[in-house]
Amino acid sequence: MTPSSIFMFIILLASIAFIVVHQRSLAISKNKRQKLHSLPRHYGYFAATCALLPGIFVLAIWLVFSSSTLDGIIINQLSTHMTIETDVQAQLLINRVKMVMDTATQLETDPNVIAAASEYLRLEGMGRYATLFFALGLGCLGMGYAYLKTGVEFRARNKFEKILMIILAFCSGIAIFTTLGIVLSLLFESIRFFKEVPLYDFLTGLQWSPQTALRGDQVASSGSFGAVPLFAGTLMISLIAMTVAVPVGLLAAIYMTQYASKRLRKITKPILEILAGVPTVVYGFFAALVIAPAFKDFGDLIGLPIDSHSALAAGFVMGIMIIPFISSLSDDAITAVPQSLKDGSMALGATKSETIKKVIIPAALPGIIGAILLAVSRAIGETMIVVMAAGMQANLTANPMESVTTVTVQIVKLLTGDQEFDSAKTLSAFALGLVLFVATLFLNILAQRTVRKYREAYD
Amino acid sequence: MNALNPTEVKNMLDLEKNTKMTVEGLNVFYGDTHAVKDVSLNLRKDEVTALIGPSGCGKSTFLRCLNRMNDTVDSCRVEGMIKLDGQNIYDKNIDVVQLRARVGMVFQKPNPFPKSIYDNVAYGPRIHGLAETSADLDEIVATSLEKAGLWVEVKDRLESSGTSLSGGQQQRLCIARAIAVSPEVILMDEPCSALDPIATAKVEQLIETLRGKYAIAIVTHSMQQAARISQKTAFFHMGTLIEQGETSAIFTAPAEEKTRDYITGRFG
Amino acid sequence: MNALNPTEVKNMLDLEKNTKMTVEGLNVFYGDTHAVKDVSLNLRKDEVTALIGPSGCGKSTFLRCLNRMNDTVDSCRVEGMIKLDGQNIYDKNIDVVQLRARVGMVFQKPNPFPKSIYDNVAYGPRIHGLAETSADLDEIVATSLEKAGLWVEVKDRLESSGTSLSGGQQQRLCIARAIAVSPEVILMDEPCSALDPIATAKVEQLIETLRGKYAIAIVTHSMQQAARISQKTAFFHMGTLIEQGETSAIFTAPAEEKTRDYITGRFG
Amino acid sequence: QTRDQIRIVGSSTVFPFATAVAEEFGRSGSFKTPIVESTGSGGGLKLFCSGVGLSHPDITNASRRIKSTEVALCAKNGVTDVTEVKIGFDGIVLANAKGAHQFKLSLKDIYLALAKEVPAPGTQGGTSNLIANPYITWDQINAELPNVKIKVMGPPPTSGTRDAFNELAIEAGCKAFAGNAALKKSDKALYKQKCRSIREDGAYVEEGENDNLIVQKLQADTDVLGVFGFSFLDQNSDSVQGSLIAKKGTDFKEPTFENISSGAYPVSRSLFFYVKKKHVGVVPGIAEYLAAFTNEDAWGDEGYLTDRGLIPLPESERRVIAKNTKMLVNLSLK
Amino acid sequence: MNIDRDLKPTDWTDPKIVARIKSRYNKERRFKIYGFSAMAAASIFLFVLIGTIGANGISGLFQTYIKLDVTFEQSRFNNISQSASNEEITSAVQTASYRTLLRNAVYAKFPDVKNRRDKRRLAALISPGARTKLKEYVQDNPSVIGTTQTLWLLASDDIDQLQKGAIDAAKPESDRRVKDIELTWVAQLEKEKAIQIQFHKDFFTNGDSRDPENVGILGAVMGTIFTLTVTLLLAFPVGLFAAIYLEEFAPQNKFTDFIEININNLAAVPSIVFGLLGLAVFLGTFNLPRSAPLVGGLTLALMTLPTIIISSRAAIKAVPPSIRDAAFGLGASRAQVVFHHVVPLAMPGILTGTIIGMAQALGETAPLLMIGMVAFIVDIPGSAMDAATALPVQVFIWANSPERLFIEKTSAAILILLLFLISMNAVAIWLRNKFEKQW
Ligand SMILES: Nc1ncnc2c1ncn2[C@@H]1O[C@H](COP(=O)(O)OP(=O)(O)OP(=O)(O)O)[C@@H](O)[C@H]1O
Ligand SMILES: Nc1ncnc2c1ncn2[C@@H]1O[C@H](COP(=O)(O)OP(=O)(O)OP(=O)(O)O)[C@@H](O)[C@H]1O
Ligand SMILES: [Mg+2]
Ligand SMILES: [Mg+2]
Repeated sequence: MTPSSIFMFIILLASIAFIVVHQRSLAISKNKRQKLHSLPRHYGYFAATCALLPGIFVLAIWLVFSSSTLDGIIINQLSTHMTIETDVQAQLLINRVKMVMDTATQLETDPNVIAAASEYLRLEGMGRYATLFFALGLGCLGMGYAYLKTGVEFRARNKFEKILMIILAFCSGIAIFTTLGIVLSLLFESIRFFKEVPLYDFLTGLQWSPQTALRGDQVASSGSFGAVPLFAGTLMISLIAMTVAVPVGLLAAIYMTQYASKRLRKITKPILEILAGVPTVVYGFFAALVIAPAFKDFGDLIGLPIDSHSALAAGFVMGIMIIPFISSLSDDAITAVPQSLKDGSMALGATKSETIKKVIIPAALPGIIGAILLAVSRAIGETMIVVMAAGMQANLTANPMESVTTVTVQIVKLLTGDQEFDSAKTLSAFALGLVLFVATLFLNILAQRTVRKYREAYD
Repeated sequence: MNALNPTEVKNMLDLEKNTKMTVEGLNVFYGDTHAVKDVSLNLRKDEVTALIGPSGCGKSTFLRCLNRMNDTVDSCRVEGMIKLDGQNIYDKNIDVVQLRARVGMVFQKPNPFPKSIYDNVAYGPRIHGLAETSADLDEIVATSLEKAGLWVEVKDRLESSGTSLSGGQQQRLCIARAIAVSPEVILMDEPCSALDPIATAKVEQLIETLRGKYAIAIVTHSMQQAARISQKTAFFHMGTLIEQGETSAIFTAPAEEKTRDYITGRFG
Repeated sequence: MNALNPTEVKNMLDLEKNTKMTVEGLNVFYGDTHAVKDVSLNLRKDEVTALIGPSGCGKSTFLRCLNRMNDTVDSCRVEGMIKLDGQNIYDKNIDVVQLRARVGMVFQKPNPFPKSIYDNVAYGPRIHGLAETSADLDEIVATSLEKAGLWVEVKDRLESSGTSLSGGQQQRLCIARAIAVSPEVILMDEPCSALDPIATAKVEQLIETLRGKYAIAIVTHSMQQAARISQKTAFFHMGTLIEQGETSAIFTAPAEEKTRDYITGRFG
Repeated sequence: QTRDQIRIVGSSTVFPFATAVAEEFGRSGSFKTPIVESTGSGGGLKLFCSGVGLSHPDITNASRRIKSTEVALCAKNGVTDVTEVKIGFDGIVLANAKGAHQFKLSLKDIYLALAKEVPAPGTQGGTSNLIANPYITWDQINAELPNVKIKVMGPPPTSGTRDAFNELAIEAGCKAFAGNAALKKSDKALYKQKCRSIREDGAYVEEGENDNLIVQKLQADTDVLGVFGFSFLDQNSDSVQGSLIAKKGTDFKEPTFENISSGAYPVSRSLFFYVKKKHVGVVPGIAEYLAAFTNEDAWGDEGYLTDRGLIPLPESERRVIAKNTKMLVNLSLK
Repeated sequence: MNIDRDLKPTDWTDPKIVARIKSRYNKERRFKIYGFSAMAAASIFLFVLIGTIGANGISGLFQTYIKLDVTFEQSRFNNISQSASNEEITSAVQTASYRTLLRNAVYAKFPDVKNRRDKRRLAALISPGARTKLKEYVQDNPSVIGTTQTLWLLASDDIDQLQKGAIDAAKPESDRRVKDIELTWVAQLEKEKAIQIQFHKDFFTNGDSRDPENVGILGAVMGTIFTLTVTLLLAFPVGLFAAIYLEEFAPQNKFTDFIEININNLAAVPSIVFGLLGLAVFLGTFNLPRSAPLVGGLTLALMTLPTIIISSRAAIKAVPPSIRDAAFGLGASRAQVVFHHVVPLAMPGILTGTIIGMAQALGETAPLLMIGMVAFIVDIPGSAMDAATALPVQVFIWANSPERLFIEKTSAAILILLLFLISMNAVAIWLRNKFEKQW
């Protein structure tokens, strides 16, 4: 009796409930020669729901609480045979018990453990039957309720639809939970971080070197958490990316919407879509493998010292990544400009490019600006390209040929190296995440405002 | 062949002199749709010509051929001859930019640019380089707005956006914008259909004052309007020009059955 | 007070008996827009009532109140009393679903579901559980299509999509669909405005045959159409019911200046 | 949850060896292949010592010995029975790109180049004589070295390589000055602090814990020296070269397999891993994994780990350790 | 209305104006060229990207193999006889040292090599992965025990790189990883036609490995499949329901607005922040196992949810109101209108949005790094609870490995990833085109 078979039973009961109540409502409508409020199947649906929901609820409770309860019981029993002092010991014992249960391993020699394993199996089996019993029992009650309710007056469809609606509403509430989860998970850790490193120092410090000593006897760098070099690096790379992406993306969008023939559009649109679909880790690999060395070689050729992990290379590739993003959003903004404005300009004898430059672009400008803002927020949050192609070392510089690091790189670096949940080093990753979240949130809200404005202008 | 008498000749010459645009055997296709079928029609400098007919009969299409606005529709193919002052406008060496400046157009829905009123009117003169100095430009803008009967209403708010005006004002602004490049012909495609009765009346009045200075062609759905403002009327049906003539004649004694049915509301 | 004479009483009772819907002091608001202002009007079982008036005057809004279609518009607020067979349809314990089955509606643009012709017609009976067996359902579909004058044209292709029909056929399909739930009232909002003259004629003919079986209210832009098919006409202007009465009376001797102006094409 | 898969964390230096054994172990069939994460020695020990139980790793690799403080941390969290397995040697090399100048350095040179504070020129160190490191180019330290800016990329403090480097190179160089040596006797804590601190003015660049990246960056910038384990040099011998290092004077030794194994190369260290005894028999396969690691096929003179750059222990030592490992002898720090 | 002023008619033959028109046309042409170049540039980027990766990736699907005579001495298999029981055979096959078998085979091929160091080199010609193959081979054919078989065995990565030309034999010996003596061996093998580049199908069936020649993509593919399945099972129904609710049922109020703002913002929150969320919530609070596709799937589901909701809403919105009116007019309840008409009609759009969201999730790496899906994992995961990596993470891991051959392997993995992506996008485009003009 596995949880999934319990689930199947519950489903079965729900089906039965549907059939029974459906039949009953059919019978009622026949006997009384009176019209039911809802269709027979609505009564069926309602009954099925009444049978299903309590069953699912019981099963969920079992799934959530069973293992801790059973573990406790088994430990209790085992403690009569052996000394179990700590929770940890208990946990390890349970693992041994479960290994015996799952794999019937021959390695286990302790008879107590083997006995406990069979006991565990027995209890678990009992628990599952109890679950099944309660699930089906409550389900039957639900079905009975629905059965009794079935009648001419009862508005089964409305009731059923109401339940449906609650489920739908709950689903849309998940977005809120997610945001809440993000904010809370970032905030808690960040607050702990800011207890050690003052917020002001974090936001204005010019020195970033988070590698603090882990133990007392270790002599390491003193650790400083001034995030300005990270912000500067992030901004520089984003700026380079935008310098590549905005003109190319915008011009491409203009060409696609205003000049390209249908056939050309048919070819190029998928190209841009593929470009948009390429995972960023691939761009990162491409940057590290092709672009960065190429830039460096080019620098050597003309006598410019370009770092092998220059901001330029990372920014350039990020720019490529963002081109389709900008072009598709600008495309939308441009096509949203009503044809009548274009006609108005053309009818005055303006050439196409004059129309585009003087009428279409200004009219689409809010949308385009919104697109650019969204693209910036994307660039700021982009991770893999910079992890693979930008530097690791915080470096406060204005020279794009040097290597700089970004907020996201540092988050990855801090969290994939060491994992401990109390040092300032690890916590600083969450603080950086919070900064990132707030920054992109701000940009998004701004972008949405601008975009909404131009939508209003034409709707 | 009989000899012509002097008055007749004078009339014909007069006609010739006053004819601004001539259309001969015009056929227009959108892909496979034959939207305008073998239409011939003249526009005279001193008259307002109204184009009427049920929806989809090709009025707009016809109108948009006169300044080659149909060039912007990919699938559109135009056959036949359209002459502006005797020159075929579909000639290869005709400059579309110049043509459209000479043949202005006003659309069904007022479509001011989302710029200031001033910039709306100045747009045409600027792109064509019609004003040497900014004083010239001011002058052009003022005159155009005045001609469009909008000057008094907007002279104190030239900087506010064209879209902030009311519908009727917007339509007159569009007319001013067309006038600003000193066109010779003005085409109007249902210029009043999006306006309320009062604004409609103002625009009709404006058309009346413009008559004589520009050759005007106007598409309208309202027979009443056609009767009020036009001197010539052309009735289209399913792409064909069924009948044309003096407005008064068409509305009182149409030659064709279809025309009569239409203007008495039998169909459409 | 004078005593009523028997014929008068009989007439009044007759009137009472034949009145299907009564509207009293109806006011409708969309947010701040007051779209329908204090309108009172009766629909009779044995008549076609035409609602005319210039665009935006509130005809559609009025019509959509009669089967509470306006409930689907969030911003819409309805005040006043609408009774169907003496029962207020805006009453709390009225079931909208049932109401809409009793008061059917046909829209301006034919809107068949993108399903088969059969399913289009069968949809209403299915959701209301009107047919016990599939033979019943077949019967309902066939009868409805026949009543809508479409049976002959589609009986061999009931499985093809409703959208594959011509515009006129689609509109008649929509009427059949409405009939299939055996409504008592049918509301039509410019049912012919998207149709060509021939299709229009067919639909008008159909309305003629339906008259007497259903109370019918029809919104139309064409005065000719109103004159052709309706027995009562109501003229709306800017949300107000200006005038109502026998169609023949309204079109020959309107009591109000506005009505006269409108039907003679002075505005609109 | 139950766990039927060994979880290993720890040093990036030991990572290639641990993964190689893990893969072999998985290949041999009866158990799942262990999951190995590279977290650095310090981070690994911290995770390892954070508790007993299935959410904590079973084994941690370290490129240095566990410290008494770490043992204490372990004990505090109930991780009391730990078995230490020494697996071999690794040399720490200072390397730069092939084709650039090959450095010959004494430990003293390294100390002078990289310590936070160094004795003022002409003095023998001691607290009073220590000044902030003034050297900018190598030839300022030693005229025989090239006139190249001092720039060294090395691992961060979490790495065992860094610990060992501090101890074996910097501290050893530091001790060479009489004043500093005297300090050791008078104030041990201060001595440690002075002799093991690395400069933070940009000459020493911390480069994450992934040694591979350093190798790549050296190729890109030929003026830079990198600090990493011998196995990485061995893997990348076609693109980087190790500097010669002398314990004293000019007795320069190249970092080679033989020199490290024999102890002639001064900056070499032992590699370890640590096993949580309480997990043995709970998580299946730990004992077998240990056996696989301490098998001659793996860590022997001709074992496959030598192909990956591990420098084996002397055979006699191996025999003892293998035996102890089998018996899960408790760690004792002496 | 008074019109006393008149505009002066434009003289279109004025040379100034003629010149101006000419220059305007030139500008027009230039502008068009800019636009075209921008589009061409974007296309060129794509081709360079795919070209570079494709060139490397294709060769990553091939490996060098060496032909050797392997003697399966009975003594190495516990001296079992032909008549041994199945269990005996299995255990003998299980415990035999294939390493020694292989070694002896290579030594036999080059009997002249005596030096210890060279012998080690010799043994290193063959990849350790060959052992697994050999074992499987014996498992499948126990009858070979006691015989000598000629087999093609996987060569090590250095030899492979040499054969593929990535190692330049002309360089001085100290500058290359393959030494002179190995070159002579390879030359001899070549003469005997005993070395060959073959299609390496193990790449599709192996898990990760330390040896680049031996790595396979299956572990990552399975990890991705489990992850995406979890994502899809969660994100699709929840996203669809949320979209339906917001578009069709939600009252217009502050709360709904708040949900909407939330969704729009979530759509643009950097993916790494979702990784932090997963780390803190799923690993930290719910104590779900590290590195598990379940956690990855949950995290990615939260990440793709906004995409799915937004595109589903757009699709639902695009269903013409006339359809809704028709159904309402017949007396359908709101739920009936939605589930009978609106959702089926919007389904192509919803599916398109879902596929695009899933494609996004497929390519996502950063959040997975945060929840420990970056580790050395050899075993092919068998469920969503087993430790696993995913395709893009595997790309990241391999891209950061020093061995040369990993560049090819990374590229090959990327090709597979792109294949998945492009086919998903193609389905989305097809769906969109097929159902675009329905009404
Ligand atoms: N861009 C186009 N592509 C294809 N067909 C078109 C296009 N524009 C118009 N048509 C078709 O050409 C025919 C004539 O259209 P046109 O717009 O000229 O009619 P109209 O008389 O202006 O109608 P209305 O009174 O509705 O404006 C119609 O059948 C229409 O469908
Ligand atoms: N959903 C809505 N929200 C807000 N205002 C509306 C809405 N629907 C209609 N209105 C407004 O209510 C008024 C009456 O509109 P209604 O559609 O009833 O006019 P109508 O007489 O049917 O016009 P037409 O002949 O163009 O169909 C108009 O001013 C219109 O702008
Ligand atoms: Mg038109
Ligand atoms: Mg209406």
